[in-house]
Amino acid sequence: MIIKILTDNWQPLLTGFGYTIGASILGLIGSLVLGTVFALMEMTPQPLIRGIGKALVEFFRNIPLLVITLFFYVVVSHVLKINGFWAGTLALALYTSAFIAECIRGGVNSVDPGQMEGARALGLNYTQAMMQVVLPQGFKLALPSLGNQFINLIKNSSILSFVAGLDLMYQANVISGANLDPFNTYIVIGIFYLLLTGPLSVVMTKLENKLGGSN
Amino acid sequence: MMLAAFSATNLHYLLGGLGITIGVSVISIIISFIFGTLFGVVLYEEVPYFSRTLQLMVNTIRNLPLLLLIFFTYFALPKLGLELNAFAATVVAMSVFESTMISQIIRGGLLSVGKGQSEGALSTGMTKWEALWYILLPQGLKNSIPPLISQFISLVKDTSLATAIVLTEMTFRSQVIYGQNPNYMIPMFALITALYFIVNYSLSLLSKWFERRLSL
Amino acid sequence: MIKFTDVQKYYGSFHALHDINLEIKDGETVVLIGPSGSGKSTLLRTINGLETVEAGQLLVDGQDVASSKTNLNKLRTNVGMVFQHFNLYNNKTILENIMLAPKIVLKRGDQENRAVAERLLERVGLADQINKYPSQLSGGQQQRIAIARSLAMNPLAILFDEPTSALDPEMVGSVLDVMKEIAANPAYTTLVVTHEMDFAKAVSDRVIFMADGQILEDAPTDKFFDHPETERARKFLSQVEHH
Amino acid sequence: MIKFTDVQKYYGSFHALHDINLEIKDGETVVLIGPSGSGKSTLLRTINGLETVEAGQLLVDGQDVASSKTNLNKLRTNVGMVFQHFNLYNNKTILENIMLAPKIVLKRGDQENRAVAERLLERVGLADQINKYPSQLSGGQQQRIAIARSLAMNPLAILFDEPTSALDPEMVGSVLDVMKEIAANPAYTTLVVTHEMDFAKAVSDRVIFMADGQILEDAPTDKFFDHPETERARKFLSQVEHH
Amino acid sequence: NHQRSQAQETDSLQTVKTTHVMRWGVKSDTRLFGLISPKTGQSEGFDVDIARAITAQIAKQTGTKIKPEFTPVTTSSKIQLLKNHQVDAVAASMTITPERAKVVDFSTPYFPAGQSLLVKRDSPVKNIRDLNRPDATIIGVMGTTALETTKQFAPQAKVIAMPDNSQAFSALQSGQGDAMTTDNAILYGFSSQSPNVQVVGGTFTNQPYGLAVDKGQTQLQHEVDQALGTIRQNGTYERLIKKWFGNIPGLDWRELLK
Ligand SMILES: Nc1ncnc2c1ncn2[C@@H]1O[C@H](COP(=O)(O)OP(=O)(O)OP(=O)(O)O)[C@@H](O)[C@H]1O
Ligand SMILES: Nc1ncnc2c1ncn2[C@@H]1O[C@H](COP(=O)(O)OP(=O)(O)OP(=O)(O)O)[C@@H](O)[C@H]1O
Ligand SMILES: [Mg+2]
Ligand SMILES: [Mg+2]
Repeated sequence: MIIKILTDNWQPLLTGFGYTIGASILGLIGSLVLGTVFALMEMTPQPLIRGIGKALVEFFRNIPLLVITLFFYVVVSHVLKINGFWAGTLALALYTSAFIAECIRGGVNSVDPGQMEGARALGLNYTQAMMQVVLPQGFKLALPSLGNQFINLIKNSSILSFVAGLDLMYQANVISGANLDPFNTYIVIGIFYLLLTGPLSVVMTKLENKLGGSN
Repeated sequence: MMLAAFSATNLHYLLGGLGITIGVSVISIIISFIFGTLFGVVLYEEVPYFSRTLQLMVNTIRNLPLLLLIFFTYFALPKLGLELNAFAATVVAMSVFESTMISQIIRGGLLSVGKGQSEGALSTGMTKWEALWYILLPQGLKNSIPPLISQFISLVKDTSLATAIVLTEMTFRSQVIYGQNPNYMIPMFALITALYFIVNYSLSLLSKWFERRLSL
Repeated sequence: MIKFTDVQKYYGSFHALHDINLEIKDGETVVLIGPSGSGKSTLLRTINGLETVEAGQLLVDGQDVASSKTNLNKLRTNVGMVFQHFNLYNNKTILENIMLAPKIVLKRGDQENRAVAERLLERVGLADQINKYPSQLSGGQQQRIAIARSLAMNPLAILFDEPTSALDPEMVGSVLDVMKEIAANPAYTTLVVTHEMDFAKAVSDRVIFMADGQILEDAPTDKFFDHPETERARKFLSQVEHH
Repeated sequence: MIKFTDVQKYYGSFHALHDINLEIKDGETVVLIGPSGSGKSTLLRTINGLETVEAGQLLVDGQDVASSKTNLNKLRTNVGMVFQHFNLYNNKTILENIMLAPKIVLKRGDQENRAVAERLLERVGLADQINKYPSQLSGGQQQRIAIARSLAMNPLAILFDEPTSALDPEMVGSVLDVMKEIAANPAYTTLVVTHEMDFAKAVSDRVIFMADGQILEDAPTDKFFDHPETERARKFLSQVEHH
Repeated sequence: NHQRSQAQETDSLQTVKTTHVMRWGVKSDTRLFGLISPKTGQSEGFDVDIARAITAQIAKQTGTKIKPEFTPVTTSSKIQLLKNHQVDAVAASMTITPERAKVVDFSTPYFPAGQSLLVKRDSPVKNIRDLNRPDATIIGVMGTTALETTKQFAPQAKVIAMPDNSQAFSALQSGQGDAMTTDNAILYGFSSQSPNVQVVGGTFTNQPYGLAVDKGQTQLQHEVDQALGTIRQNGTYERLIKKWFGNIPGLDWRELLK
């Protein structure tokens, strides 16, 4: 049954797999960049920038990804000509960046304050101490939670199916609408998602144990 | 023109959707909290065979998109004789998915209590389960409150995915309303964004309040 | 009371305890010293089954700790343990900390339980702190509560694992005072891992010196400090008494 | 070198330092003792501006630390600090730890920088560890690296905040040896918070005794230990030397 | 509930009679056929009214009390729900096709639909042939037959499928494609609502709608067909056509009765 679904639909499945991977990678890059910017904004001593950073993060964390996606798809697309794939991917990057910002901030906050003091006591200024000593350690501490965000991002890319983003979930609906076998079709699609998220989650667990163990 | 979107009829309809959103959320939160805690304890205690099987199930489910589980529950489970309407299917899918997420949180909370607490209890002659019940669980649950609330916020947001199986919750209803007139789009987006934000931000303030209290 | 015969302990492939042979008699006070990582804590923790042993025989109060038939929970009510970091229950008050195990393990009645707890708190000089939480007390106070918590179970033996090394120097004295009283009491068999050499000299009957998972010396206290037999022990003593 | 005049320090409404008046001359070695929470660390940390002072005047090397015009980063290059928990940069190797501040603050050339670092590592007895990371070293080794890191900036004064109290007892000696050498060197003004009374007696010129945020005694070392003037100091000494 | 699914395995009509409920799948997003009204929260439209009339008629035929009950379905989910017995029958602007006839049983046609094009008023597109070029994008709805037929009539154009009609229409409005294609009646629904779009080129296929029951439910299928015949004769059908299609600019409702 499952084999038949694979052989009958290898083309849409492969397309879907490709679009899901594409959206995930683009989403990851976008959200890492944006998330780091948000995190730095949230940590600056400058109150206005800090306020804006916090507000943006809170905003995107607290509304559903679907709402952001639909907004891009039906409203923003009037202005920028973007199709479902790009609407979904942009929404994904924006939404995820709020979580990434929190991970990075959490990582930096959990660096022993003695590290900052040690550097300041030797005459390094705040920026030097941050860039040379604290931020590199913060990133490392944030790695496990960043990894989890990446897994969430892959799963959340299924949002593209709402806006005809051609991803795996979209193909699942097309295929099961045609073969009337949702049971096996969704299992096949589930396996495809696990192919992406499973290994990553194993790596993340290992990493968490390793970092947790050495501290 | 745009303000016509906020007619009494439309608002009444949309708020009904908010009711469904909250209803699904509350029921799913209760169910998944109970099962998530149970699973979390089993994962933490490393019960032979049982914990490994559970871990495999948990890892499988939490690595799948929730949307897939919703579709599966609504369209595929009837093949196994389990027939659910859109509301029940959403509750079931969310409870299964969130239980696995919460089990990881509870396990983490228990781990964060530290080995010393359970060794203290064991060395006075308490059994493993007595130590768990009297010492570890109270502290572990307390440590889990902030991440649990974040998870509940996710859950509230994720109810919008049930739009896909025509559960007439808030996001779906906003689409019905702006389906009447494209001019209603922006007002509707603004309104549901505000409503989701209010619900979830209240939850996150609650979480921050707990965090502050716990750190004292 | 406690008897090790050819006991071996492994952490994975790491051989943490080598051929341990050791007997501690009822009422004895024994101090265990040695460099960091030498296996002192491990040895102590095997006695109440917090660590399992892989080979050899370990009898405690006549029961074989290594045997799966032994009820460890029961055994532990007879063997108290005091940890470096106190390990008081953070979610319970001082009084609850002391009363919890007697209540659920020994099924001691509420009234008696409370009377015992109060008497013990008196004895460790903290009768006025019963309703506080551990985090509200200093380290020295917490450690004295932890000792009272052990005593509340009426143990035959008490194991101390560096009970003063996490304390501020001024707090050490009050804890050692309580320990001295216990050591002097013939009702308790006392085994102490410590770096406090003055304390060891003052209260112990015997000293066990460990290094690399082995017992290198086992001698009466005076003899050990005056004429350590091994080069390793001499070097260790010179280091810890260096300043 | 360092001069406090009526200095006050508050944490919120808590008055952490009361009316501090104190002068420390070039090359002097001063030990600061007192019970936990008495404000020793706070006093030390005001000297290099890690804590701000709310009132009074604090001159370090002629500059007013309290003034917003003072370039603290510049001042800190002249005042080294060694912490209880070492605070080595975990993300850098030993060599990088030592070379970072001279490179980016003093703009010292690579070759010279490395030569200085190697000479200092030699001096603290750790020349063979340059490419390791801090987590790969023992506490005692880390603390000696931290001292070398301070020395690399060619400071005029070095502040030590309980540099040995986080160490295993066997590690203490090697760190104290390095500190003795620094204390004996008239090029450095040395201020040490410590509970090691033997060390204090051996190396310091003067002892400052603090309690409750105040300086209660300020006396030559011999005089302080032989005839402490206040009851508080006598009690303190009896406690820490109790065992 | 268990009893219910048991019964359905054998005979939907029997279940309908014993439970006194006939469960219809209807659209929630299709103007004129099945569109949720914020006022009532229920779908309203021609399909819904037909389903009511058919249910009432079957009640008469079988001499039992039967109430209609409505579940919203999407174009892609309606067959699933029918096969899963989550509904007894579907009245959801569903085109009769040989493919679908393999898995469900259709009634006789109840609405004469055909595929057409909806474009913005300022669009140069006049008919389907204008779209047969590689840089043209045609918006369809997932699971509809229009996707296939469009590929036949304009093989060079790119066709993208949206999850439902309203999203397809949003896509057209926001310029995701040059034209939206689906059944004429649905497109008239949008054009009656939004003055900036129009239906062009007439119908280029003949694809009438049918009511559907699960494959093998011949008893129920017969009852539905009989009921449909009756309401066509007694004027109910005409009244409903007039009610829903009487005031659509450019459409003569009498055409639909032929
Ligand atoms: N759970 C464990 N898993 C693996 N190795 C362990 C474990 N516990 C202890 N060890 C190792 O066993 C050896 C002995 O440890 P132990 O804690 O008994 O030493 P110790 O003499 O008490 O040292 P210290 O004075 O530092 O407390 C050490 O090398 C330690 O790293
Ligand atoms: N950042 C801070 N905020 C508020 N109170 C503080 C802060 N740092 C120190 N204190 C308080 O100031 C007082 C003096 O603290 P300090 O650390 O200087 O004491 P200390 O003499 O160094 O003690 P110890 O021997 O324990 O290191 C203490 O009561 C402490 O609780
Ligand atoms: Mg130990
Ligand atoms: Mg201090």
